Amino acid sequence: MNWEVGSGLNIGVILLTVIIVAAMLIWVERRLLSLWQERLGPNRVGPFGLLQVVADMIKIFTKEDWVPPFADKFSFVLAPAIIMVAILLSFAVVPFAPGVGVIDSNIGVLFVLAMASIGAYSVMLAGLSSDNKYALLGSLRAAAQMISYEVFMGVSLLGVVALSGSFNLREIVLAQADGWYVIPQFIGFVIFLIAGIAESHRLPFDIPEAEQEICAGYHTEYSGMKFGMFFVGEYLGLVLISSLITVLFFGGWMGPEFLPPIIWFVIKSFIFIAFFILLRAAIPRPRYDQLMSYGWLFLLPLSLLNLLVTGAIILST
Amino acid sequence: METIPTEHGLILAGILFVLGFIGVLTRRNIVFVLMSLEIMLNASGLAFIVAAARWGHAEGQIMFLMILTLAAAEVAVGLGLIIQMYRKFQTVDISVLSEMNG
Amino acid sequence: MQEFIWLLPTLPLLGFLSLAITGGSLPKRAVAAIGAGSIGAAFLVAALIAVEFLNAGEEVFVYQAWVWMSVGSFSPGFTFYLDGLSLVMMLIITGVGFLIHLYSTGFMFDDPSYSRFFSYMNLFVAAMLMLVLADNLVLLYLGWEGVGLCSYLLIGFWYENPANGYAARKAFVVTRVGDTSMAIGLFLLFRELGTLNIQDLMIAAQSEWQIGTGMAVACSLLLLGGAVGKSAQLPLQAWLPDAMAGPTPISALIHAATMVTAGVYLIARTHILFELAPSVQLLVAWVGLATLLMAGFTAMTQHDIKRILAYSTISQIGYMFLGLGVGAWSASVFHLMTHAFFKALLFLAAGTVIYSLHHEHDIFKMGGKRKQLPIAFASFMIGSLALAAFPFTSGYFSKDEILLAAYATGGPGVWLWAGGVLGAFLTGIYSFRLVFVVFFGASHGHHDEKEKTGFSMATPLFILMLLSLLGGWIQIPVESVFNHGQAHEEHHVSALIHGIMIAVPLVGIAVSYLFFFSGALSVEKLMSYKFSKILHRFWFSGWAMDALYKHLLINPFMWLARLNRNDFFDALYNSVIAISRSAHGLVAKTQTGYLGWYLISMAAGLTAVLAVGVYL
Amino acid sequence: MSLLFYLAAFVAVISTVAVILQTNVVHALIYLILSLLSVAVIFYVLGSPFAAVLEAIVYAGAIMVLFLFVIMMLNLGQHTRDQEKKWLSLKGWILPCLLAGVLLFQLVSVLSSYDQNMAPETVGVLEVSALLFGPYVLAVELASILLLAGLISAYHLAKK
Repeated sequence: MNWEVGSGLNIGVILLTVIIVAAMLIWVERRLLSLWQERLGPNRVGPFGLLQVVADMIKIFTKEDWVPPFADKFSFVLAPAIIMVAILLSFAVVPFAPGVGVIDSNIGVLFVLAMASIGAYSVMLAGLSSDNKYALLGSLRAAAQMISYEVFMGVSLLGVVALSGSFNLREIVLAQADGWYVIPQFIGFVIFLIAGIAESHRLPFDIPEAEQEICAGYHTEYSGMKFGMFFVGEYLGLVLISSLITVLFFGGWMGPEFLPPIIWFVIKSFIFIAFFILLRAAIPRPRYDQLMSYGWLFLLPLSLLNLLVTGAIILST
Repeated sequence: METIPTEHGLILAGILFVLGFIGVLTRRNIVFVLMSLEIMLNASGLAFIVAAARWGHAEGQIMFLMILTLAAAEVAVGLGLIIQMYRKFQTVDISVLSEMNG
Repeated sequence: MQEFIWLLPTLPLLGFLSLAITGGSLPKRAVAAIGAGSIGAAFLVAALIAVEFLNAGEEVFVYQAWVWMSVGSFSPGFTFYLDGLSLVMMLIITGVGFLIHLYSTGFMFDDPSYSRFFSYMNLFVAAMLMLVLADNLVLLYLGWEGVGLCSYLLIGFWYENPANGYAARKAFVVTRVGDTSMAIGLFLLFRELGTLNIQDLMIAAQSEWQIGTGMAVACSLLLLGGAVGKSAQLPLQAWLPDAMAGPTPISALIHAATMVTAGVYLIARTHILFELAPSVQLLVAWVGLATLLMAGFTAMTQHDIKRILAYSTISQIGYMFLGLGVGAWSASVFHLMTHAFFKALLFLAAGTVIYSLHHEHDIFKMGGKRKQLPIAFASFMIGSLALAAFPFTSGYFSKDEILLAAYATGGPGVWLWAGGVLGAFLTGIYSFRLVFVVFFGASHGHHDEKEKTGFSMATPLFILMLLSLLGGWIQIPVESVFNHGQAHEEHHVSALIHGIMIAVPLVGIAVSYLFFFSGALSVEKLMSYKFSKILHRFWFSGWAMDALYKHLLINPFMWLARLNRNDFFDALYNSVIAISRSAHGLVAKTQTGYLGWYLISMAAGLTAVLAVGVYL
Repeated sequence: MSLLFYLAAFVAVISTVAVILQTNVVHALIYLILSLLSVAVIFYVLGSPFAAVLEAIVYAGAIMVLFLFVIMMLNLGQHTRDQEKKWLSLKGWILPCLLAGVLLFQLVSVLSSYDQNMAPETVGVLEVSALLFGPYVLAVELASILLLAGLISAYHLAKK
């Protein structure tokens, strides 16, 4: 329990920044997609269409907050809150730069995993409370997908933990002073990347909300601000995964001296965000069963093997 | 940092245990019964953690891990049984399972 | 070579084990090779041992394989004792046994349970060898029971037929009566004399007991009970005729080489004990006489070829007992040997007849077969001559010796002699009745196949024919066992007695000739008298022994069993059951099947236990 | 810190009570998750961060998800809620509450005689793991066998 980094200012600034960045990502994604798809994208509101996000926000905030009469109101309202809370809490342990971060926790990695598993309830409750078959199907898919990929995610991280000897994310970053873990833990990195996409059900693993099959999946019945929370939550997840990859595999804030550490962190994270958006533009969606068998039959053995080899090497040296 | 009396932790565990106990006894829905069982198991785990905190040892946490494992296995089997029961009787009422009387 | 004596029981036992373990998966040739080969090898070993034994001047040889068990002073071993008597016995068992095995390889070839048959046969021979080679009575008893078990297995060999199973059970149960008596005798001997080693026992008995003491009488009576059971003497003879249910080679084995001779062997082996109890010895003689006459009369009336032979066996064993009873030990053993030869020959020949005639047993449905079955005819001719003690055949010498010994004892011996001579007359009648009816007279013609005898079946017959004719000239080396240094006494009797003994069987044969060959005398005419009819029925049923047993033993037992069905003790136990049932019913009422009820009960119990733990 | 403890304890008790009083299975489950998470907080306060995180990951995050899964498959509609209301009659509560009261009284009377404070130091992952894979490695093996057995039997039971 180390409170020296955390202060009221830190907490507030980080919370706000993260949310704003996530919101801005909506614009970034649309612009980048249109760039790769050779079209224009939103460019009417404000310079380069930057104010499009503001316009969307105004629209979402002012829409009617409607709960379908057949829905289970308690869980229906709770569901979007859970994902926001879980992901925002995850950011608490992320060390953005020296002195920038909420908690310097000894169990940072585990905390992130715990929050990820709590996040699964969001989609499940959303689908269950909507009392809609598409929503139920979507939430079943989402739950299975998220629980499964949590496993590989956790196992793939253990290689990094074993190398650095700590669950503390800050210490993991410091341990990479001699070299990024992406090199010794490349397999772990790849698995974490894939599992991260699946965990935040981004494209191409957006099977729980596959429009062509099951409408919008678990948030079919949602509208207004509650839908906005799911929507922003997805981008929050994107940011979280990118920053975690940066922290765990790419040396976090560390970089040459000519730029401040926080900038290095932002640059590295943004590269991965862009990569995820590129994935959305480039790769088609797999089938649900393909996704599951790919995870259990390929990723799990691979990640276990990775952990085994890593452990053997650490013990032998 | 102020400390917490051990008995408070243990009494909390006791209260949770008794609450789970009441749940097991009163509910007729088998899902609730299973959930109450989980509460009781968790309460016993809490007692172990309290003991671990009292002595500052790791053994209590290890025992909690064992309870966790047990709970996971128990829930897997129990839920499988619930599904079977639902398939067979189309209800979750435990009192339909009264065929094994002497 | 003598130290290889342990091979004798081991070789057949190995044959049995290998056949039993492979369980019929071997090809028939291999089964035959193992089954007959193991006995053949044992015979070879026995012959080599015999040569050495005789060359060494008939010295007793003892070989201890290992100590079986050791309880206090009681430590019977797997110890083999070789003297003249056991030598003769083991040669008979392995020699005749081998010939029967050889015969069986051909005779049983079409049987689906070929391997099982030979495994039983090998075990039989192994047990019998164990019996005769044993140096203590415990090991002897092991072989004794092994023989009983094998007889059960072999008599019930075709177990699909319930009648065979019945015959097997009957043989087992009846001999069990004798075995029990013998076991009690063993206990008594051990208690009185403290050892069961046969030689020590004999010496101890001689030194401790006066002639005619009660204990000697009791022990020898109990042993006699065992011998009577195994050797099918009165009153335990009932099982042997029924034992014909098994395949014919088994009958040959049981009658000639093993099993029934065990009783004779036992008495001969423990003859000192019997000499200490002259009254029992005399009883042995009278039992033998009664049996031989009973069996002789019965044999005259039977139709079944194998039953005739079975009764003739009983009758001949009766002669042996007669010999034993009058103290002609060596003569009895001699008769045992010659009987083994000709009875094996007769049974094997009967097997050939039956085999050729599609399992026809009734002699009156045969007739005129001497052309068709020449080997069987020759065998029967020679075998019956020996059986009827035709001069200078093997049976003549042995039977002559027994009767002379009986005559020489004086007193009741004359009566014994007279009865024996009457038995010889009967033997002549029934043995040649068989020959005349089966091989002469009108052919009934519906069995006209050729004789089915291959090499394996014909060879034993020829060898046994030779032995039956010339076996009387063999000198058996048993004098040293029985005479204890006394010179062999020659029986000097008048020429008249000799003449009678030679003439009587011939008269019997002649009577048989008149009745069944020339037709000068007619059976039908004889049967027209009411008295002879009744007599015939009586004799045919084996002197009504089975009915006697039924009324004397089985019915009272059944009555007692019925009486016991609802007795006081059952009521006691039933009440215990009833009480526990009702208690169970009470407890079962608490089992409603409702989970909630169980949970509440559990919780209440838990709380109560905790309360006890907390406040007490 | 002790304030956090009592707060979490309060939440845990209230939400557990809510679990056993609820008629809607899903709501009960949410309360149960809340209860478990507050227990996790208590673990953290009591210096067992590893147990706390595992409570959140395994108990709240995996086991309860299984429950939710099964509830989804059972398809319990409005009529089950009405049925629950009917089942939860006052009469059914008297005996269990009486028993539970006795039990609680016993527990409290035993436990309150024990007055010692808990040690404030934290026992971290490293210490637990070193002990777990040292002297308690057999327990790990047993646990894995237990899980395997659970896996197989669950697979067998849930098969059609």
